[in-house]
Amino acid sequence: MDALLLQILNGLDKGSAYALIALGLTLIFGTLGVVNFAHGALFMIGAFCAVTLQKILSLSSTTLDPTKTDFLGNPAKIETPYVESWFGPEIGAALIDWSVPLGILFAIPIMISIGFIMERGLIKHFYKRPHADQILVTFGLAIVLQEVIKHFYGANPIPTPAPDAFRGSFDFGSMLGFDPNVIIYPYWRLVYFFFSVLIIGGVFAFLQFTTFGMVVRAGMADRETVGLLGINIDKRFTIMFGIAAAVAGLAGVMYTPINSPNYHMGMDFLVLSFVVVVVGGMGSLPGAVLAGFMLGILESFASMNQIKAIFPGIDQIIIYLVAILILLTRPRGLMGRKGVMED
Amino acid sequence: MNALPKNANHASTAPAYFSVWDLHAYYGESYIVQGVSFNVHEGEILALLGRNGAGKTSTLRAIARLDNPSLTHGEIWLDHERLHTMKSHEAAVAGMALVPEDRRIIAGLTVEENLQLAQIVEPVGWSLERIYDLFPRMGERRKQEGVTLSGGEQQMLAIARALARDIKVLLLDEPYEGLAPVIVDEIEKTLNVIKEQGITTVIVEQNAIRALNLADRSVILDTGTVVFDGTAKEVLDNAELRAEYLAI
Amino acid sequence: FTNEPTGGSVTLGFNVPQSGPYADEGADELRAYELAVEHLNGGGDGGMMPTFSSQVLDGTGILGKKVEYVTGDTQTKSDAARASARSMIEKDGAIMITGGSSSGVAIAVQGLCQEAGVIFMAGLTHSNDTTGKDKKANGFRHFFNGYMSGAALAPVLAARYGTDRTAYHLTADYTWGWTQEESIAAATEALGWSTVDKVRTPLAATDFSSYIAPVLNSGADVLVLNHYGGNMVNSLTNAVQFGLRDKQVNGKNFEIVVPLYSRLMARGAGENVKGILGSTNWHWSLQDEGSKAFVRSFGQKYGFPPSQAAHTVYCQTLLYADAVTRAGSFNPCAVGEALEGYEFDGLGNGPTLYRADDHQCFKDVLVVQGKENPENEFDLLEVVEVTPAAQVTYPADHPMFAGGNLGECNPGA
Amino acid sequence: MLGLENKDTKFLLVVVALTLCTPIILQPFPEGSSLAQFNAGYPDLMQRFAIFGIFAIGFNILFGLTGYLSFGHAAFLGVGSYSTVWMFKLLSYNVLPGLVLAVITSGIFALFIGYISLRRSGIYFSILTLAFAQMSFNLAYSVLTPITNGETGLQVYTDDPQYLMGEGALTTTHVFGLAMNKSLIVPIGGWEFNFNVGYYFCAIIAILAFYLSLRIFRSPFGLMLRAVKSNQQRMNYTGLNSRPYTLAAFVISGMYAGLAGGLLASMDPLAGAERMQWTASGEVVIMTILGGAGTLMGPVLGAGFIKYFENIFSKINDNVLHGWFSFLPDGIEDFFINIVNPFFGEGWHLTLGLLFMCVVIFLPGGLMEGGQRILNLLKRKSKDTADDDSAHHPKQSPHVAE
Amino acid sequence: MGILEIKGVGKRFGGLQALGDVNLSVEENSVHAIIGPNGAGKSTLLNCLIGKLIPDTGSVMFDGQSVLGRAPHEINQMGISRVFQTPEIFGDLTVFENMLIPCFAKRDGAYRLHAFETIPAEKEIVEKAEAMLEDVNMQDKIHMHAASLSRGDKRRLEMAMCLVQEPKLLLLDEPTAGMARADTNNTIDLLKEINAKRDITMAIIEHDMHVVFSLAERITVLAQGTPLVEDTPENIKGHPKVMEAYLGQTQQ
Ligand SMILES: Nc1ncnc2c1ncn2[C@@H]1O[C@H](COP(=O)(O)OP(=O)(O)OP(=O)(O)O)[C@@H](O)[C@H]1O
Ligand SMILES: Nc1ncnc2c1ncn2[C@@H]1O[C@H](COP(=O)(O)OP(=O)(O)OP(=O)(O)O)[C@@H](O)[C@H]1O
Ligand SMILES: [Mg+2]
Ligand SMILES: [Mg+2]
Repeated sequence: MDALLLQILNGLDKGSAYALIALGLTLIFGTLGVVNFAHGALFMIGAFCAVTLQKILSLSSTTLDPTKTDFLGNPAKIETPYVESWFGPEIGAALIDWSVPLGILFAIPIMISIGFIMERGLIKHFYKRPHADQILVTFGLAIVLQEVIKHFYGANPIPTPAPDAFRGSFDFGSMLGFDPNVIIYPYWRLVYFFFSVLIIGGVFAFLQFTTFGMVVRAGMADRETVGLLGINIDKRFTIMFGIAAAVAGLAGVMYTPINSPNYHMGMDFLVLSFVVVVVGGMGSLPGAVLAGFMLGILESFASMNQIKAIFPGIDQIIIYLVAILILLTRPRGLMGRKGVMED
Repeated sequence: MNALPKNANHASTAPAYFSVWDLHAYYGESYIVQGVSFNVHEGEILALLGRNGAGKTSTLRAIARLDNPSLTHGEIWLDHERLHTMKSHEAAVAGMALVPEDRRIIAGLTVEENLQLAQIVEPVGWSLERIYDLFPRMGERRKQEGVTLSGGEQQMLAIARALARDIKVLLLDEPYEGLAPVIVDEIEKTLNVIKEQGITTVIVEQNAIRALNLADRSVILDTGTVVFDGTAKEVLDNAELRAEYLAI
Repeated sequence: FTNEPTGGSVTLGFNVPQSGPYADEGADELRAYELAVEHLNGGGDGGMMPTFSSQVLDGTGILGKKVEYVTGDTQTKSDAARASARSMIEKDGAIMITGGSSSGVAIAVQGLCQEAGVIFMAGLTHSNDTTGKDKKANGFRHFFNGYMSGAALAPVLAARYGTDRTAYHLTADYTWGWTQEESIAAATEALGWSTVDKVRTPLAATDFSSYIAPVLNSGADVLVLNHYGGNMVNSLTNAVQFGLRDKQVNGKNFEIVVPLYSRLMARGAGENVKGILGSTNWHWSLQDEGSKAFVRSFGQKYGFPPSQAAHTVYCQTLLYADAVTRAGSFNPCAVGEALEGYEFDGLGNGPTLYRADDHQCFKDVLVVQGKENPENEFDLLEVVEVTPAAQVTYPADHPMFAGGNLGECNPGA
Repeated sequence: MLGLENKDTKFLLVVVALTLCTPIILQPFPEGSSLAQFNAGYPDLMQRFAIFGIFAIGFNILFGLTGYLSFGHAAFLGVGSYSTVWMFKLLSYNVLPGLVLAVITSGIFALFIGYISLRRSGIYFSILTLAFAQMSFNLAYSVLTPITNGETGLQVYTDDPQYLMGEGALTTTHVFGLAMNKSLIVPIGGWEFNFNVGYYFCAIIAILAFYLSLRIFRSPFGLMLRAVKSNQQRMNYTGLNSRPYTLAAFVISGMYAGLAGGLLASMDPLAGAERMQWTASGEVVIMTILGGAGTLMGPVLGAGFIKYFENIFSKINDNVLHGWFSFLPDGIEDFFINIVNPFFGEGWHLTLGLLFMCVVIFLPGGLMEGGQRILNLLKRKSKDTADDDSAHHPKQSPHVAE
Repeated sequence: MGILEIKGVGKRFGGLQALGDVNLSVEENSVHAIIGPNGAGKSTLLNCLIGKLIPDTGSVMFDGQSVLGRAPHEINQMGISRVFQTPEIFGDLTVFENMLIPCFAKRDGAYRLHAFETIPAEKEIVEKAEAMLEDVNMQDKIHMHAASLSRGDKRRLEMAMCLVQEPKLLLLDEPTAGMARADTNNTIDLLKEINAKRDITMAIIEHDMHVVFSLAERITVLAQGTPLVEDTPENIKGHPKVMEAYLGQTQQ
């Protein structure tokens, strides 16, 4: 029982990562009809926004300390971050400590502009092209973005810790009356979970309670006719793309304390998020979210020793297995709409 | 105010309200619209006729500033505004409306949403109530998905959608196609209502007699060029002309 | 023999990961190779050449032939690595292939070199199999292996954490992970520890939370992470996130062990490595003459200290050149013979033996710990103990290494 | 001839001639010149051209004709490789039994996966195939290690049974005693041409594979496959069951992939699990689109293009760059090297990514279209649409009212 | 007994009863017209015949066998072809290739692979396809991509594709909509000829009364999902109920 509860909790935060990435992907899929293989790269760039902000905040002035030597025997350098010399050591240190949450503010304008540039410069020429072409061009873009990041940040993961206040974990089990140490849960993962619920809710509300969503959906079904009704659909597509990029980016920013970001983290998530989107059903936002959480939780269950003992290696394939079963029993995934991406 | 096109018009000396001059348009490399010109006065109905493949649809699409066929040469003026430099959504704001030949009801949206979509951008025309008055069946089906309507219902919805905007010129591509005779009567009545409102209309129709009865003037196309431009009555009276280009 | 150098130069093939997760290690290896070539050709300060016990290298290349090199990308995939190595052999006429940053790749390329008849000097490969069941006459390994990690680490663990510990293993689910898990478990169990569970984690896993969460409840008080690279960074980060290190189990502090450390990877885990024990092949803070010379030479050229990967491949390049010179021939069989059973000193890690039976190198192994107060960004690990070579030496027919055989040396065509 | 129309026969002959002369064509620069770096006429790469050509040709039968985008074809490549290596381990180094088994097992595998996946279409189909392939990859990498030798890849060991191995038989792969790694090296002037047995073995099979696909493209079967792509509804209402057609195409292309996998193992007897990873499946998709999906030659070109970059560009390191720019004064030399450096050597991915983008953006029909344009420019004839390949070039369906 | 017997067929879409209780019998070799206001359920009825929809109630017998529960291609193989209201053709193929496909389907059944024949070698089929294209006056568009045909031409192509199959029952859903008058007349002649010469039964939906009255031997008028009257053309013309529900007053 406690083991199950534990894995449900773990699944929830894994699921919130999947759901959040899949949400951005399906926004573009479902509304613009574009298969965006660069979505993982956007997630990665979001994460690197946090890294960059951390680097900027820790930019330092260097002084030489003759009492110490570095590995070559030269006098050692002492670095003091500028923020500390400007705002005083305490505020400065706090700023650096809070660089991930601050990264959200930093990432929003950057991601939206990247989304705009990407859509205007590239994607818009591909609305009418076959999906295969879209895949190839966005895949090319993903490689380019990755390599650029690798060029500047290297291939190794870069530690980007959460603020001190959110480090560590709390004993969730003992709150519920279980034995101590049975169900522990890191603070930051809780933050991530609530954050993703917030973003998902926000996006839903935006598309549900504004005409914007309807227009974009209509534009995907038939751009030409929407244009005939006086609507400048291009502009709205651009905005949509910006939003999707921002969602992906924010997912990335918040993910950095969970796992240190590296340049190919996007590719690691890409295939999985496609599976999530498709299992959820093409073009369905609730479907993507549902599938994200479902697969996250199932994956957690599959990693339990008791289950691995019965089916060795099940945790390696569970997601794909579930995807196959769902697609075979439900033709369009969990909540897919008819006719979307079926050809 | 903008200057008027150089070749004023054939039929009258007053400056035309809606004027198309020397349009040339291509689908990729195939040259389809080969220099079409005509004028329509305010409140007038023009019947654009011709055989299958004559280029009627292509002409309307070029006028509506859709991407395909691409307009390579020519001018389009509506109420002193130059449509030929606009994109389709700008032309729509300028008062141009096209009811396309396959109706183009938007999948995934209900009847009502299809109509609401037309009213997102100013200027807005008829209110939903007024539309449902004219087309009671649309009111009954307002929550049904638009594409599941029957052919005739879809045609009504397409016309209704055009009226939901405040338009200056209405381009109708085969509005009677696939409609029951009663409905054709009904739509014809609607078109007469529209005519009374003073909305300038261009109608493309295979049912030439009906179109000509409704229209004031007529232009006949053949292989992308204008072969006749005159009053509707002239066509109705000229059996030779009808036999040659319209086979009626 | 294959690719016998005829002109005034000889070509070596440096096959390193340039893309994928180990690209930074690959880049560091390449730097070391370039440095080695420079030194062999008489440039720079000679690096470890003056400290090397064998003094036959004189800075005029190898056997008087100028050393040239070609590079390729292994992509950390056995297929791609073999393709790249084949093109070096077939197109560029490379006479020796070296490099790599994972055991799968090393074993695959070693097999290829055996078939093609060139010498293979393995780079980073820590699996027992490389010189165990997959050993080849044409292949040599300078790096240490899983068994040695266990043998070096276990006594330190026992000394620090006591002998009545209960360990929980999380293991990357592929051959390297398994051999390391086996080695560490065997070494710690020999000192009285027990192992509650060994859990395999999927290769593609990025989030280890669901594997880590049950650890505390399992009765274990030590978590052993048999992970490398990105897996290691993530599993360690997750483990610390879950607060494992702040917990008390069985009345003892909960501990985490990362048997195979690499400084480059440790950097990715940031603060989380502090105080965590592991083993490593070499570290730049070593104070013997060879290491100091190498760090100086590398540091002056590139501005930062070399990694263990850089050290390994630098040594191997020198060793190969030395063996050729001593043999007086580029013939792989002659070179192999010169390397087999060769004992030397002065390349860091103290006196070293290339054992003839399995072509494994035996030298001191370092037990290291994440440093609590690093002085600079390279100062992440501190050496806790230098385990003497004798303590990590095992018989050539040790069961963990059984099954393969070297075969005949193959000089190619 | 050979059941082909005249035009196609000519086309086939050109392909045959090009294939046979590959060792010469790919070696345009004299040895020792600074451009020799760009020569690709060495056995490994030439073999790869032929093998991945086969893989892409097969993939194109499915994707180019029916439009079903499989993201799991690498699984068949892997299955083919494993089967072949197992034959080496059990029988002998003769490649023929291995290749036969590779085609059979991959065919059976494809029948199974295809039967299930083809119940869905569009992206749902793609994800089903992807899921199967990823499952195969993950299992091959870990749980199935006894069969696949996991991470390292399946190899032949000296203590393998090799029941049919005679005394003194070759210990490298061969066909009836003709070793695959044998080469005839012909130096002419500054050039050096490498005529390799393995390459010609692959090349002949590739030509057969190409001929077969040509026949399929021109056959009623090929027409039906294109009809599936165009309008499956209409097909059903015309009395045709599209499933057997798509399944046949799927199995055929799976067998091509298996054959390619078998050949890979025959040229280099190791079967790595990465061959089954989604990136490998993605690679063949990219090859096909890059070259021009639905054209006959396009996929082969695309395969060559990618393999060339992977093998040649990744090897251009700083050292080589210095060699190129050494004629410049030092400061300027460094400046140039700093500019081009990110694109070569370890930056080859970046160059490849940029090229993908350029090709798709500027040549919507892939490299084939580029070739067509150049040809048209050369001919300066107004479009002669009935050109060899363009007849089956998928025209984008026009987006007009229909 | 007619060749097509529809008994008690009903179909609901959510809250909408699209077909009520349709009983209809089509005599072999006759031309039977179904007319009715828009939304009466005519196309829905055809959809039930060809396996696109499965009716909620009732039975459909064709040639003594039930069609319900069969896949579309099986129904077609029984001898039913349909021309759709919006043309369904193979847009990516040329006009000629469009014609080949029904020819193969006719000859080989639901599938046969033919992977190693070439198309020109199939002389008979090629000739048959060409002859049919000539019949519908499309011989000069033989190499055009079907997607770039004008709307009227697409209709003619689709009709040719159905006719070349020589079905026992041909279902025509507004075959002349949007067709120029001259072509409409040609089509009427063509259909008449085919009906006479090849013994093809036809069920035709059409709003153009000229077409209906020139072709049909019997007419069923459908309104709101139920048959209103079934009679000969002469009787239908003056039928007051039909006038009110469908023809309107202005019909000449
Ligand atoms: N997308 C396209 N690409 C190429 N050619 C096209 C395209 N659409 C139409 N055409 C061609 O343009 C010509 C004119 O077509 P258009 O649709 O304008 O005719 P129309 O007068 O509307 O005929 P109909 O009465 O049959 O609708 C036809 O010959 C047609 O084949
Ligand atoms: N899939 C569907 N879902 C919901 N309602 C549907 C669906 N298909 C058809 N309908 C409704 O069923 C009714 C009958 O439609 P049908 O297409 O059969 O009419 P029809 O007689 O062919 O009309 P027309 O002459 O205009 O083509 C219409 O009111 C239509 O809106
Ligand atoms: Mg038209
Ligand atoms: Mg209908």
